[in-house]
Parts: sequence; structure tokens; C-alpha cells
Amino acid sequence: MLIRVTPDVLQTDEAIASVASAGAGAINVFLGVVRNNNLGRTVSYLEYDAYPAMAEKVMRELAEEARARFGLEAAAVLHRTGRLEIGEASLLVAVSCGHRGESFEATHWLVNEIKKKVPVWKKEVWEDGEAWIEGPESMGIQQAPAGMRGS
Amino acid sequence: MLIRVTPDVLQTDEAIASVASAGAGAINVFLGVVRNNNLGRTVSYLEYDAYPAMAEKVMRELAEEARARFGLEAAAVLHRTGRLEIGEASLLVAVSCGHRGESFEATHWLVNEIKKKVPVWKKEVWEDGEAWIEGPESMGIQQAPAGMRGS
Amino acid sequence: MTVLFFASVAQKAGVRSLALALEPGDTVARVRDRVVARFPQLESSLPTLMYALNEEYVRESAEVPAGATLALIPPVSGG
Amino acid sequence: MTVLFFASVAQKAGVRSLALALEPGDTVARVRDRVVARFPQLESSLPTLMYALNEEYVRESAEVPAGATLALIPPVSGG
Repeated sequence: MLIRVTPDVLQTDEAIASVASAGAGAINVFLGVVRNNNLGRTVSYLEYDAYPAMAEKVMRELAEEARARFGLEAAAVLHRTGRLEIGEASLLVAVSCGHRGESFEATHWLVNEIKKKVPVWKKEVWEDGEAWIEGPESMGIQQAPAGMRGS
Repeated sequence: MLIRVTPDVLQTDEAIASVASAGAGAINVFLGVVRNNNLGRTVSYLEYDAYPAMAEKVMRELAEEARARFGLEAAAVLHRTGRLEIGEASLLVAVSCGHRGESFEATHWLVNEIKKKVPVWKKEVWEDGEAWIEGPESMGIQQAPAGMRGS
Repeated sequence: MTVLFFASVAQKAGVRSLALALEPGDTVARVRDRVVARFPQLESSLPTLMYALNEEYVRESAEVPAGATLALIPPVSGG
Repeated sequence: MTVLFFASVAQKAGVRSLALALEPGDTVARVRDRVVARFPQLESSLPTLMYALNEEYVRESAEVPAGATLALIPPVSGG
């Protein structure tokens, strides 16, 4: 499984090749890309911070869970860090499986879980300021994570 | 809009570049790939026939409809023809839009409609024979198409 | 006018296209019947066959304009 | 043990990591309180802060083992 947190440009072809399988009839690829606007403000660029070791660990756990849950042949999850310009991909999720229905469900599920659980943060930079985004999709705001240690 | 029926290998990067847009936060790409089995039989390879002019016309109409229906920035639809080996992509659909939910919905809708309406046919070739697949997903079997001319 | 054959229908007919003379009042169904008279082996394809005139799906009652291209469309299976 | 700071928390603290001496019976909450005593500007982050010990999310009641890495995790916003 291709799992990577990296400052380098995400390579779609590499991710697709990594999930190739003779039993796969469907490959779905999701790219999260930097948009020029958010909540009505013009975005100049984004800056991503990450806890790379833990981010890769959580991404791998989620990819394994998706594989079991949706009967995937394979999955790949890559997240980029550092400064990203408009149009660049910050997140790449690719899955392969027998049929198309599961490919859409699995990719959508993975993207949702990644946004809740993977320790990565974006800072929006505007012409007149900047702010770290503290995600409304984070489980820290929405809910406690399953399987926490401690009482 | 990139719309193409071609005997050449489908290029994912070209399709992604074609849907790039500064307003897009999500890009979804679906690849239909040749699987080594179908309905319990081992598949050696596939042979695709097409009515290229009409196929491109229907693909373009569906891409335009998807753009309007799901608020897409752009869409691309490519279908390959001729002999395809296991693991090669026969269909590529890419869409870009503001948010991820619509990107999954739009791509899934487009793939479903393409399988119902675009005049392309696959022949499965096995070790001991071959057969043209006459699709259960074709509207010819499922339903009459909307907007037909004639009485 | 021209008739186009694809996939299983082309394989059964042994041709991919056919030039036909148009007769007054010809509909898709009448042209189709002349094609089947010429290629009786297409009879078994009829129950699921669809038709396109000049690259647009039509019912078999549609009139065939001069110079039209009629495509015989077996159930599609792309993707 | 080591404490890691990220994103808005790192920006407020002005550091990305801190070495701390572990005390007997230390929990995440106790270590976190010593960090906040040192960086009072982190007080406003507390309501939404999560914690990871050795790369695993934990509750603040979890005990901190010797040599552990504790990460202060503001609400994530990747993707």
C-alpha cells in the first residue's frame, strides 16, 4: 500500500500504478485541490503542517480498514505538506476493486475519515492576512474517536 | 471539454489537466479497467467496438448534463476501442467541482449513464471462446431513452 | 442512405455498412425489414435492437430522411 | 519525554517541540498543565485540543510512559 506524507508534488500515475490489480474492474481517484476561494474569501495559497509519522500511521490504518470494509484490491493515500499554490493537489486517495459502486463508496469514506482523523493542518493565506483552519470535520470538534486509550 | 473515443492508451494526467480550474476543490477520476474475470469465467482480453461519432456526441451531451446538474467546473470522458489487455483502462471519467460530495455523485452518475447510452460494445475473449456482451445496463434492455424522436 | 452495423450485429451480417436506396415514406422499421430480408441471421437480434438516425436514438416509427445514416444498435456494453 | 506542537499551537508557542522531565504518575493532563504553565498563550487552544501518545490518540487521563512523545493536536484540517 502506497501511504505517504510528502512535500513533493503528488503523482497520480504512481498512485494508480500502485493500486493496479488483475482482479480490479474499477479504480477511483480523488484529488483534493487548492481552491482560489473559501467561505467567501479569496485564497492566495495554502500552507500545510503535519505530524508525518502519525499521519502516515493513521492513513495506513484507514486504508486497511477501507480494504476490509469495502473489499478493495488495494488503496493508496498521499498527503502533501508545505506551501501549495491554487490548483495543486493536497490529498490523493486511490482505490481499486471489482466493481464501480464500491470504488466510489470506499474513496468517499476514506476522504471523510482522513479529514476527521489524520493529523494534518492547513493555513489559509489571503492577500490581507492568514489563519490556521481548525476543521469542523475534525473528530476533535465533532466526536470522540473510537478506540481511545485511557478511561 | 475533453471528449474522446480512441484506440490509444487513455492518459489520466491529460484528463486531470483538462478539468483543472482555480475554483475546483475536488477532482474525481474513475477508470474502468479490464478485469481478469467476469461472471465466473477467466477473461483473456477484451475487444471494444464503437460508433465513434455518435459515442462522442452522447458522451458530450452527458458531460454537459452532468455539468449543469451537479454544478461542475468541468468534465472529461474518454473511451478506448480495440483490443485491451487485463489492467488497461477502457473508460476514463474525470470531473472537477467545488466540493467532494458532488464530485463523487457526478462521476458515479456519468459512469452509469455512459454504460446505458453510449454506443460502445465489448467482446469478452476467453481461452475457449468469445462473446459480445449485450449489456444488462443498456437502456435497450432496461428502458426506453428519454426524448426519443418518432411516435 | 447508409446502414451501419456494430458488434454482434456486424459479426452476424459480415459487413459493417451497407448502402441502400431510399423508398418514399420509408421509416426505420421499413428499412430495418429490408435489411433483415437480406441478412435473415439478424432476426434473432431484433428484440433488443435500438436505432439511431444521424447519430440520434429514434423509435422505429421515425421517418428516414434522404441521405440519412441509420445505425443498428445492439444493447450497449461500454465502460 | 518530548512534547510536539503543530499548526496554530506551534505558532502560539513559538516552538515545535519541548523536552520535559517526567514526574511519577504523570498523565497527559498533568503534562499538558505544565506545558500551559510555561506557555499561557496556549490556554485558549485547550477546549478543542486532542492528544496523541507515541502516535496514538489518547484521553487526557492516559498515563505517560517514560520516553514518550506527547503531541498536542489541534482540530485537524487536512484534505
